[in-house]
Amino acid sequence: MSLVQPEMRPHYPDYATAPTQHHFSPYADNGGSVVAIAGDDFVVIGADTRLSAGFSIYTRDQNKLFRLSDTTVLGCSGCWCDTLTLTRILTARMQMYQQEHNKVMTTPACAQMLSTMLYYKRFFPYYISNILVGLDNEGKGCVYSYDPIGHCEKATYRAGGSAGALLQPLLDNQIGLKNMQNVGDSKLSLERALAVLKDVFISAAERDIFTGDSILINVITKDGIQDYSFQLRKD
Amino acid sequence: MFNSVMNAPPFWHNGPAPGAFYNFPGASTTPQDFRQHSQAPVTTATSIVALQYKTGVVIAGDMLGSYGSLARYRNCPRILKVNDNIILGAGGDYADFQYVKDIIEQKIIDEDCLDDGFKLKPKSLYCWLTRIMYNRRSKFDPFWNNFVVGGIQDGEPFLGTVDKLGTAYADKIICTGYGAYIAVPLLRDAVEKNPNLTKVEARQLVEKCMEVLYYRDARSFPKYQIATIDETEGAVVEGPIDVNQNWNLAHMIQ
Amino acid sequence: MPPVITDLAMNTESDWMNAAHSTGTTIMAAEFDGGVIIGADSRTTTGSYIANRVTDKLTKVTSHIYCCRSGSAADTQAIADIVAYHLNFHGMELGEEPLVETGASVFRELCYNYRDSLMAGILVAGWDKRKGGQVYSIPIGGMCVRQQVSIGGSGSSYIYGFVDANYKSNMSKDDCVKFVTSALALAMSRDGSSGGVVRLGIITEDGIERKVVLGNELPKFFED
Amino acid sequence: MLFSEKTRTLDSILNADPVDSLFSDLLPTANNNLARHNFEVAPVKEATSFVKKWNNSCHENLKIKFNHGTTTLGFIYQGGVIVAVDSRATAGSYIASQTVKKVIEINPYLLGTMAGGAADCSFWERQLALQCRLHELRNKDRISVAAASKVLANMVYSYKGMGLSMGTMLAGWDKRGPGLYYVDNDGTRLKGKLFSVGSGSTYAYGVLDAEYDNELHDEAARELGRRAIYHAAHRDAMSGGFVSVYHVKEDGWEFVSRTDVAELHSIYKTDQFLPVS
Amino acid sequence: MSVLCPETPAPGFSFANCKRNALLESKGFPVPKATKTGTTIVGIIFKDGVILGADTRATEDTTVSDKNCEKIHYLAPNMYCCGAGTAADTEQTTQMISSQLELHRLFTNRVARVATANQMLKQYLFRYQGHIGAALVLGGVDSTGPHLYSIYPHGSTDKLPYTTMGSGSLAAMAVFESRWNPDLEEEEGVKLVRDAIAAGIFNDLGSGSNVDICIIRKGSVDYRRTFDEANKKGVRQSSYRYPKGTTAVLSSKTIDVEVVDVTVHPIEPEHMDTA
Amino acid sequence: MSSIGTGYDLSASQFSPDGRVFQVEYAMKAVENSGTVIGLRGKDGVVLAAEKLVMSKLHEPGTNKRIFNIDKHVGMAFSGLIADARQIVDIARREAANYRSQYGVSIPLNYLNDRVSMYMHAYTLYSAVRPYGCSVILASFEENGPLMYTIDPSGVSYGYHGCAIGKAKQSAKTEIEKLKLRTMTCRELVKEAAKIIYLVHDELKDKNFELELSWICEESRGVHEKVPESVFAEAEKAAKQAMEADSDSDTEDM
Repeated sequence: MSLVQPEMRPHYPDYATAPTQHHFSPYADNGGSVVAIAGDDFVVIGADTRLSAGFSIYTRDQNKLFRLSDTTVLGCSGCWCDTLTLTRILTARMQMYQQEHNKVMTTPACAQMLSTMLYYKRFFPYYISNILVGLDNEGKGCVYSYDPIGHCEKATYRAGGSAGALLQPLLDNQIGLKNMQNVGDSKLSLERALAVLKDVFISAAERDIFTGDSILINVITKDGIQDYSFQLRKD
Repeated sequence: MFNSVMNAPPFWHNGPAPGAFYNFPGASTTPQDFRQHSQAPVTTATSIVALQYKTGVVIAGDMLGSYGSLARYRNCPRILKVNDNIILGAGGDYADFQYVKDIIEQKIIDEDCLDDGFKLKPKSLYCWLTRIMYNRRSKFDPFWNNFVVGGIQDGEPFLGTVDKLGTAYADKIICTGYGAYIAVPLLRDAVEKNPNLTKVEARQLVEKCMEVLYYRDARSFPKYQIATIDETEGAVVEGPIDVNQNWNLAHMIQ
Repeated sequence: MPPVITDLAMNTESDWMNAAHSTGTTIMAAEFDGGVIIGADSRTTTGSYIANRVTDKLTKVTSHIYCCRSGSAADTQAIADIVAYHLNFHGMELGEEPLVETGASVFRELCYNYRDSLMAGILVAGWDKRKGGQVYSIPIGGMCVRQQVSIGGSGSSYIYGFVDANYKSNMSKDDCVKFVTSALALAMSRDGSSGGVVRLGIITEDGIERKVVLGNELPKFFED
Repeated sequence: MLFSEKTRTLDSILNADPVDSLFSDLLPTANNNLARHNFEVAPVKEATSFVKKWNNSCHENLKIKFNHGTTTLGFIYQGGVIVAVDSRATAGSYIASQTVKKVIEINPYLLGTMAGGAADCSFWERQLALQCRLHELRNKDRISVAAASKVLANMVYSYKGMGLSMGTMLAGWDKRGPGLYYVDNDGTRLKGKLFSVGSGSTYAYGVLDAEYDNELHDEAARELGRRAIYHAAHRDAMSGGFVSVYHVKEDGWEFVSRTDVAELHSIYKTDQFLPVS
Repeated sequence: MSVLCPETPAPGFSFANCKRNALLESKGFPVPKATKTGTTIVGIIFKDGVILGADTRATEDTTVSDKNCEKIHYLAPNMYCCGAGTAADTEQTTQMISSQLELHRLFTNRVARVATANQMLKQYLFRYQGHIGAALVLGGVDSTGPHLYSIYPHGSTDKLPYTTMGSGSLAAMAVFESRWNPDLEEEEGVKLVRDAIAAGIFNDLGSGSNVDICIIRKGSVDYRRTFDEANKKGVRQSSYRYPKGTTAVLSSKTIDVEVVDVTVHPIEPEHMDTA
Repeated sequence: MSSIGTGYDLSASQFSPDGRVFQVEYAMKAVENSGTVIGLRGKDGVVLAAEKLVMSKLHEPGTNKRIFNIDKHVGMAFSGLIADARQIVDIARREAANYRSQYGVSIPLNYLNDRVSMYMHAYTLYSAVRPYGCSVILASFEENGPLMYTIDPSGVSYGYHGCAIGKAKQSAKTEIEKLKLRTMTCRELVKEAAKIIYLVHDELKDKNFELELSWICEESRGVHEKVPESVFAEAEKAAKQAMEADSDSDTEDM
């Protein structure tokens, strides 16, 4: 049997007798990671600013945090064309809600709406890993994480996107204080949350090729949302 | 009598015929004719190289329409001046590009007819393009193109791009096709060394990229168009310009 | 039948990552009064990325027999090496220069016996005492036929008309050089997989004279 | 027909206008009796298997992974209905979460459990809660467990074959006393006294069948439910996290306990499987 | 197979599992695919020799496995070879050819020629029809002067004054095409190679970390491992050391050891064998 | 107008005994109530000028334009009911846009003129609808030189070198006939047009008016646009001076 089975033959586009079939895929993975950590009266969310496609970098400073209201921010990563569309519809729905009920949508309400909106695309999903953060009605920090078709889960910290699987265990240990004895349960301070957030992104940039360049951080407290930026390695 | 029995509706009359598509009571869009039309590009144009300099934007693209590997149409302009503050470059399927170009041109005529002093701005065209590309992508009948929109938006240079899925982003350096692999590294290196390039420097950089692309891209052509736009000189599309080539390397092969 | 590629996730540009190293190529050989002219473009591609823009596709087999390679770069390089080895050995056995016809048949032997695992289109050209200048074409599939003028590679389909219209037998050396250069230039401007410079070889009784026509000095034709 | 009219329709076919597709997502669904949803379906020939194709597409990072929940059980006994669940959700081989609430409180007298697609279960059971509330408003009477399970089965049935993944139990108390139904995405609906659903169900059944007795006291019944889920969590990779136990009595359900599997492990390990009762 | 002298496996590739793997694959078991690693490797010829360059990132699909791996392999005192593609293939292939070259040197009593290494590599790769995923940039200086080859997995080779390979090859080639000229001084050449590798590192996701450079002149080699540390790891703000007692002790057992007797014998340090 | 009031003038579908369709005539009457609009077709283009009567000082200047763009190369001026005219403008624009999308070139003016005439004429045949209360002047400048048509409410259209509609159309026509239109350039015609509008404007009845000028000629590169500021000011100044010279000496012939 010749060593080379027919279908293993190397592909010579110029001498291909059969027409090359372009299978159109509606999805693309543009990379990126999001990390969110909530405290009693604050929540921080950070996302890297690298937008990539395959092995090349589209842009090094793309903001992936979408400010839905003064107390709610959504971080998205995955298929960027879906993200643009979903966030556009979300902002429109928030505006309609505000015009209809004359009050800004609260974070929990927004979280539920996002869940149902994602589910309405159950049979043609948005390929996005969403993390929605904000202050709930009592001003406590909250983090909602989603799977692509809208399964929503409330938590105090979450990592999502291409380095999500890399970072979640790290957060479990450092923020969730899992598998550790006598560490006491001191209240998570904003400074600690910011420090951990930056540090985990440094590790992500080391090992995940889709995460790097820089991160944008939004800190949400009752007096509003502050932006911070932090450089990462560029390779 | 006999066939009337036969004509009685079968017990399972509105269920799906074997293999047929089940029409869902809930689904609003029961697609009637979805002929498998996720099309494929036929006559294609290659890279677009675009760069934002201190006061404006420069976009370049060669004049070739490749028919597979055949360099079939060698006078296909694909950079156009949309209006005084927008220039547009496109790569990918040339037929789709022409179709979208006609729609844009009619938009501009409609706008001129209104004559209300409002002119289409780069970001609006960029946003509109993103939406129509995404909509066609969602119907599995995409415009198989990358569009690069350059212009002056409220006095500031703007450069953005949209691909066939509706993935859109804005940046100081945008190249599509092989340009993303070959031109971008050169431009990023140059911009890092000198963040605010003058128009002349930007042009020279883009011309060097077109030369390197001609060396390395098998679907490129040594004649290209270059468009620049800034507040002082407005939108200007020049071309065809010839690539200056250097083949002395051929003598160095023992 | 090469597989139908499905670029499910990768866009068409990154074909250079998985396409094999191929000489897209336009190659040509023509007899003239006194010998043969061989010519080729200088572009090898992986997908539509030009891996080498100044390739030499005119490969020496013996001092008076050369071959023009098209198709898989790996296959044609390997075949040419093997044939060169054989013919040199054979030349020593004979004590004289091997015939062009012999060279062609050794090529055919390889190309035919391994036809289902090779992708090689080769023109063999040279001069020998018995028949003077000769050109043999050995396309994919491994057949062999002698021709006065022969063209090959993906760019050849664009210049059949030009060659049929302009080739005359027993042309002078200079006319034949001009003819081959023009043919190659036309093919290179139409075929995306051919380009770069034109490399020529004029094989006569006194061996080979090599020439290069640079990319920007190629004859110009209607460009619109 | 004027020249312009004819070509006008030609233009509208272009449908390049982005606004209308934007609106189709915007319009909140009209909520009449059977919830009308405008699901957007991929306009391809095999739309039903479209999502499946992307669940296991050959490109690792382009695989669309949904969260799946995994071990739940419910049984009726003299003291009412015990419902016990784990709390792990996995997306492919990655543990997406350990803290999923897999018991959905539909109303004070009705509980639903989640196994299979997390999003599918939570969405449809939220729709069920809405229908149950409408039922109460219309009929001035709480909905029976049988009727609630029928509503859920019908809703899901209209999407049969489109890839929904949902194995759910409805436990509650109505005029007929304690009720327990199993409903899944094929539209199967079974009334029964004892069910376990999810990839860890076999392990749970093992423990349940060994110890179940209609005459168990409350504490023993709760312990049985907890123990069954613990064993499933222990043996099945796709189960774990916390064991939550609910107890439905005549006056509605009561949340019993939520204990970490690791903790249970250290407890059960010491007493070497002493008989429960 | 006797226990005393276990049968030494035949050298080289074993195809024993091919049939079984084909069967498993037909049954739907996912085939463990050899990861396509990214890389940027380059080489140029300059006035008095050859300069090779490589990045130092090894990846498993989209996760970085080695942040500082060596991609410039020693072949012979006058010859080095950069490898891209499947890491195992480049490693083993270059080591095998390096030993063949040594045998060749002993046999012919001459400094090995670069063309020899090229011919050996190309014929070896051609024999395995591209299944050995090694894309190499071979550079060296021999009696006939500096030579630079690029070798593709299927066995084809190019001989050029400058060449690049790997997923970052286009970025690097763009730098070469825009700035290379013949007869570069060593210092300019090194800078050009460094910039080409940097273009790959910063623009191609498959390449990263540092720049390794190897300058081969007639009779001397200058292999500068980590010539330029292009990327440094971020400095973490808080320390992640765990205080004693953090990890739970599930169970503990102590085994006491009785000392039987004590003997001491000194060992002098061996001095280097410089014969 | 002998049969007025005998019931024959109630619907456009009825003829009066002496063979007239009163509704159409009444429509033409309506046209004459609004400001004068003239069109002058010269050697190298067409000039449109409108006397836009300003009903109240409270109006913002520039509202209710009387001259519109139909396409890049076609302009339209009207007199009569503004709302009716806007409907005609929209129809003309759609015709032009459809033509371009179908045939890829700009719509020839005679073709557009026929289409709009047919459209207006359709409204003079049925009792259910009333005729359009406006006359429109269509002007364009193409390869075969300048063209101008006027369409009445009856749907009848004529090609003109010079034409006038509206209030003082008769006196305007006499002025226009004095001009040697075939040899004059647009630059000259703009001044003449302004003069005529100022001349025919009746100071007493309609106190205030705004002059609106547009042209389509070589100088505007075949694009119908408002006359540039400088040219407009120059024309208005010349018109005003002509008025003073006229009122002082009173000797020149009217």
